[in-house]
Amino acid sequence: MQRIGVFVCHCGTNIAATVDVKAVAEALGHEPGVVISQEYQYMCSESGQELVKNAIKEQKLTGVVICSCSPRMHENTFRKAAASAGLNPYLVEIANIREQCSWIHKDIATATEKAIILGRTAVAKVHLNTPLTSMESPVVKRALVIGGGIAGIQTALDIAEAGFDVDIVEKNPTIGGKMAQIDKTFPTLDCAACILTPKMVEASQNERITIHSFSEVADVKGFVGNFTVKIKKKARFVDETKCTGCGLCTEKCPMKKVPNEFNMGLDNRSAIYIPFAQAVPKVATIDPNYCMMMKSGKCGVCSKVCSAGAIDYKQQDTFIEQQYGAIVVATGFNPIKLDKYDEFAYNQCPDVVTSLELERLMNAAGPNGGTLLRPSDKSHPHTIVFVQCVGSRCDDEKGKPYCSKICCMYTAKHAMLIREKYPDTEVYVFYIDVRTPGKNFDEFYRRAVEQYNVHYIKGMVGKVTPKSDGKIDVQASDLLAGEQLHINADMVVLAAAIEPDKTARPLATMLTTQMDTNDFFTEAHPKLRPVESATAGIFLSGACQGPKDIPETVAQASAAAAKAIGLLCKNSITCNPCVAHSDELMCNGCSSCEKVCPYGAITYVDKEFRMPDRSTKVRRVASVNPAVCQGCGACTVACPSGAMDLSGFSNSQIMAEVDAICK
Amino acid sequence: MQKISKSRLYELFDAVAAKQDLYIPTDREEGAAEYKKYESGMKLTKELNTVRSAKDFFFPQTENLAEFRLEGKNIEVKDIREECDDFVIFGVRACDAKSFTILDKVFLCEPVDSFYKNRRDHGTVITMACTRPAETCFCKTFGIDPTVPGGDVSCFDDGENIFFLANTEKGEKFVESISAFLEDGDTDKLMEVQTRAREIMGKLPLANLSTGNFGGDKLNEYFNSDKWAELSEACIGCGTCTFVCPTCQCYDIKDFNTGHGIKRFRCWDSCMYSDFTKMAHGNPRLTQLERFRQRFMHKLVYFPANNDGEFGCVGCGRCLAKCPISMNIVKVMKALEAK
Amino acid sequence: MQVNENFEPVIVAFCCNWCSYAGADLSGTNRLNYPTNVKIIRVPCSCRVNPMFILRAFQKGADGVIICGCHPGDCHYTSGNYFTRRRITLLYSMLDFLGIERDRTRLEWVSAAEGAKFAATMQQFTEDVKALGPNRRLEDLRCRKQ
Amino acid sequence: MNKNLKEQVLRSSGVNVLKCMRCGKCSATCPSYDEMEYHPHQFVYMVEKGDIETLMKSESIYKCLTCFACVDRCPRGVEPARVVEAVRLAAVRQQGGNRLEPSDIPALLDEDLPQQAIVTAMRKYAK
Amino acid sequence: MQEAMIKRAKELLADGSVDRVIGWKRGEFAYDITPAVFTSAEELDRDFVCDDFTAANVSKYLVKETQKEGKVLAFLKPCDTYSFNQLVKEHRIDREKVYVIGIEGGPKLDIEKIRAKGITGILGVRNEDYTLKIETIYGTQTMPFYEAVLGKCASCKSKKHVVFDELIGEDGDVLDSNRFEMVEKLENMTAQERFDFWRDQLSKCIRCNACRNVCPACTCENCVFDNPKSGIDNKAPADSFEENMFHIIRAFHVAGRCTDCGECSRVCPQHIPLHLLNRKFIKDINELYGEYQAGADTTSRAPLTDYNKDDCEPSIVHERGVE
Repeated sequence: MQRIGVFVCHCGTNIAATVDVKAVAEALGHEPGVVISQEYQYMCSESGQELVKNAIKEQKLTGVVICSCSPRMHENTFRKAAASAGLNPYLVEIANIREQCSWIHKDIATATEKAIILGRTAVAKVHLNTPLTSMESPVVKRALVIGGGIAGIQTALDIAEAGFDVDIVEKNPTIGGKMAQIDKTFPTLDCAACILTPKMVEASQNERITIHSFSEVADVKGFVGNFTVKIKKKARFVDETKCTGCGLCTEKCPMKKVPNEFNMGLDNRSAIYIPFAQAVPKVATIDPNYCMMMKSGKCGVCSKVCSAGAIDYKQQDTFIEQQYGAIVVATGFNPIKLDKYDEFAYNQCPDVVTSLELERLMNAAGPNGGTLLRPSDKSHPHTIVFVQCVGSRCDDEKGKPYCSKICCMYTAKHAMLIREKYPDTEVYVFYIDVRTPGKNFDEFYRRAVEQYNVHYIKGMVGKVTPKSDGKIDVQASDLLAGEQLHINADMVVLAAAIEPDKTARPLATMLTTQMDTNDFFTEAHPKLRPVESATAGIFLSGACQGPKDIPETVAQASAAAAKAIGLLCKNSITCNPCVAHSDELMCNGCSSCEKVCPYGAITYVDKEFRMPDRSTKVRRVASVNPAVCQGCGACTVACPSGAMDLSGFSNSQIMAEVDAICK
Repeated sequence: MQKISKSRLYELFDAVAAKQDLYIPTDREEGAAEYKKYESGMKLTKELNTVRSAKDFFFPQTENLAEFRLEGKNIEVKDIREECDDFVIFGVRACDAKSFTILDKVFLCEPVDSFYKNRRDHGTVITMACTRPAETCFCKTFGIDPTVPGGDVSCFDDGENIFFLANTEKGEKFVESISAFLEDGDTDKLMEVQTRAREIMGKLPLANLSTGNFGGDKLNEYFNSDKWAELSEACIGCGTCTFVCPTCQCYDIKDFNTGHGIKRFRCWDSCMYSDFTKMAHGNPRLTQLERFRQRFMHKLVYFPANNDGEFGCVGCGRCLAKCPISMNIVKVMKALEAK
Repeated sequence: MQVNENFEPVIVAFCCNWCSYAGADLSGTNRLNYPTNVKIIRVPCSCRVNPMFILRAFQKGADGVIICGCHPGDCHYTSGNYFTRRRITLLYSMLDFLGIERDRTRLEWVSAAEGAKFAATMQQFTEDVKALGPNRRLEDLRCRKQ
Repeated sequence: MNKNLKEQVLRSSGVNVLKCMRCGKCSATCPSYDEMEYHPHQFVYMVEKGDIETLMKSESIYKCLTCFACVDRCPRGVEPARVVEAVRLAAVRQQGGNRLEPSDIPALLDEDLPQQAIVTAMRKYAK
Repeated sequence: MQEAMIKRAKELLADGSVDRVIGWKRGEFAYDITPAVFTSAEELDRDFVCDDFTAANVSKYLVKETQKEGKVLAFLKPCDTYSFNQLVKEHRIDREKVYVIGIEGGPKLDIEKIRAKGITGILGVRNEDYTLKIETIYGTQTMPFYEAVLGKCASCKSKKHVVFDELIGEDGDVLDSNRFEMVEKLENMTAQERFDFWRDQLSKCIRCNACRNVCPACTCENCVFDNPKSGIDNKAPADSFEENMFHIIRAFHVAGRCTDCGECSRVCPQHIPLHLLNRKFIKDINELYGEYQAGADTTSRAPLTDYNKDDCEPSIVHERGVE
């Protein structure tokens, strides 16, 4: 006979204000099998947990139902409490009477009635709960960092520092990411390359770090502590181990009309190229779309000039497979395409640029060697208009609904740098809001206004019109003056919204992690677990989780590293015992379940059975590897005979819940 | 004998149905007849017999026995038995009529099955003599004369009239109640029809099938016969034969949780099913061979052993027509007899 | 058809643990009201929902059944909701084939961030079921509340 | 935009209008708000833009009581009242005449007039 | 053909290629034919039959037969080969233990359709140039052959043998069948009409399980409806709900696996058109996820254990057909 204890939480007034908790406890006390039913102010508090523990011991409870907040919140708390009182933790069920009852309903009578039904449902389920024991699964002491920007580099360095091997997979020929393209950093205005490149070198020299540049993640299998990742090393047609990075090939390459992606296409590079001087690894890469040798078989200059003999036109994509205990995602961001914003004339006028393009225009390694010149006629611009929130905070399909967070600050930086270097330049910044939360950020922005006399105008630019004289008419609104302005500008800089890298979505699918509607990875908890994904063993670093500036990115990168290290430190981890299992006597061996298992957790074995008719028979039956199974339950429905069931969410438990609700 | 012209038959039905529920065999679809509660306009089937037997009237496929109400931790048992209303079944064939006496032996012996008895007490069975038997008929094997059917009232069709003959007190009461419709009739033509029907009976392909080699004393002879393996080989273990059989009377008792209480009901079970008589230790009959043997041994050996030689089959031929793999009692009898 | 104003449908919602259940929690956190008729059963993934459960709910007195899962592509288990989508599409199509009202069943993708969508979906679904009246075509008379 | 005028106003007020962050607290605190065509925050912004003449033509420059509430409460220390004063001064200088003679003042006095207003009036309107 | 089959079976038995033969055995009457296993030439000569009434699909018996020692010869009609293949695919039949001889298919006859014409006392049925001469106790009657053809043969989907070791007679082609006509007709009814249709049909169900037990896709060791642990076991259509439940779940369990062999409807003692439920699933699968024929091969992924990222949403149910 079951002895079930019911504990109803007031959650202060969070529950008690709309649910008559006394009535709930009273009603559930009458349910069959319930031997004790109590209510208390805060069940999750020390004393609340004591109450539960004492009841388990004194009443010799066989099951516990907590009517409280969401199980996503405190299920573990109460499971631990039960375990410490000697009750199997999986004999605890939570009735969610806060998020799914008291918080959404106003009428006390109906909310109480619903709370009783939810409690009754949990009691019905707990009747059928069985004690479950967790399995231990070993942890591979190696981490994978996907993305080699500042986030990935920082995470990898921290993990390596802690003594674990870590691999970086970077899709570009070099690590460095967006930060390598940035000229100066706010709010200190130190040069990005000066602080980034030492880190890149450090990463390349750290013997615990392996950098797979020009590589992509092709497949991910496994689970926390034991991922198997297939990495595709894209053919760069240059033998990485032989190339010395001397750069002779790039000089001699006759094909020099390739848009240089590192400089945002503002100048050209050769078909064989090293993205930038401080690239890591400093290895050339052949762009097969432009290489004349690869396209027509006529050239081969690079091969001739390479004394190391590193050129290999026949190189193929290769795949490597590696086990990892933890994976950190650091796939970063990109500015959005502005094709849809006709009003800003981005596609019509070369002097309308994005902020990232401006970074390159101002950078010493950029197309103009650090002198700010108009892309169109290489003249010095005298009036520059910055437009904020281009595509950010846009509720339509052209833009992004969120604030891109970094634009206010980099625009202040750009305006300030321009005013400092070229005091004869008038700089206008059109803004909706200026958002500067961050240490020394607002002071930075005020300096731009007060010290550098940047004209900040509240209001948006409505229309940008290139004129025949090479000038640009910027039509904007000045909301404070209540007037429409026309500025005769030489350049317009658009603070384009940023979006997650396009590779993130397929990666999320492979990793079985969640994304929000904007393709940012979703963290396990927005406040309490900001650097973990909901999938165990997958951590989030940098802008792939949401817009971030460099200091924040680095902070999160280290936090993600710390979480990964915490996992890698363990020799084994406890597996979720809520996994599928097959009743071998009923299994037909038809393989339906195997086909729907995303983890390959099901295999088939030929086993000898004593049949109900007392004969012995060798039959093919399904067998679930509980360490690999993640407990989704797809197999349970694919199985026609009902042999496959899921612990913790068994057919009978769910049907008991259905019955209790419909009663 | 008293008769009614066939042209006035439905008038009679209307009158009977006005006082109590009347069931007649009617066409559900082409070639498939079933008993239905009579309503004006309904026509009698031309089929020889219904797909399902008439046993449903007294022993329905499912029947509630008791109810338990759950209130918190308390259980209240409710007796749901109540007297049923009087009803009349018209058009029962001799074989089905005989099946009632077989079912009576099971349900009306001590302890009496009150549910069955209740229905039996309130039901009046009006039979109809056969004139056009089918090739699957072998009621004669079990001593049934289909031209003189039993029941409370026997009816005979001479082509133009239906004659009524009361066999029991209940039957007399019924005939009395419809006397306004009846008139005395000449039975010459009826005798002719009867003679012709008997002649056909003699010519049926199964006319010579006999129970001579079967009976209560044949247990040892047949139980271990090596014929069972071959006979049962093709059996798919469905319950068609049992469910269309007028004499199969096995049932299971189950509880159903309605959410606000428990309904305890009984429903037909089939000895052909793998979970029939399943007990804590498992099923006593482990293979389909044993289950198959059980059904036929019961009809041909065990039942007569316990019921003064009465066989558990009436030769209606339904299983011959309906078995998905065409295995049936006739084939079994012939195979067992063959030395 | 006569609409019973006082009819309060019983609605069973199967929510996957990772997205929709969290979405339901979020609508609670944001205090977004939806009818009390909706009672949620937590399942690890929408692919755990066996057609048996849906029929069982209707048998035992539910007037509407809704399944909520992660958006396609967002499944915590990679592919669970893709299987759900096929299974449930076919099942719903079969129920429709049997003449069961289409609006009694629904499948909706609700992410952990879509608290508002969850509440709005439940509101709408409850209204749709209410408009249909009590489940009569797929009910078990024995379970009908007296 | 008149650059000389703007410089004159900035110099005579001693105010750095760039410090303004457009919060509007000055106007929110101003007792003469309803009387003014241009409000204190607009003075600051228009001066920053060099739109001084518009302000000079406005009655608003005479409606400021110089109570200094805006100066006291500005979170950035912008001192809008000084800007208003500077614009008024610019206007006075351009006009070259007084708006009021000191002898006119007694007739305008009433019971409710605060002492401070009388003193500032003396300062503002007399030569 | 029967002679050729017996001859070949005897040869294969004689040379030890096979140990048993599965086929059909004649009965008491012209039509009551029973699937049977033959082990000797004498048995074959005496009882083996293959005629207009040998409609039963013997492939399911091979589940049991291949668990025994030795090899079995199976005569499979085109439709039976699909069931056979599907069972091989699901590892229910050991292909190595079966020697498959493909034989010509139907159309086979339905004795119930002859009876439905009011013909009774049937002693013999002869097909004379597609007119049936039916000998009865009450004299000889005639009816057109095609009016007595089994439902499953009237909407035959394929004359092609998808698997065989040898053929007796010619192999045919996949046919352009009209098998979805009735499903379409129902789809175009109103929901109320569909409900009424199915209520009328399914209320006839006596839960004899003939449909399930004959079905080659229903080879579960223990059916959920027989297993008290499943929580949905039941033995009788105690309520109209149970009738719906049984047939919906059964159709769902065989969805994507049902080869449309038509045995369910053939054996139903109550003439419930159960194949329509299966065909509805087949039609939906074909329309929504691409043409799929269960049993056509042994390697393809079944539609319900497969998916496409751009599969339609269940709301498609609202967009199609009639409400």
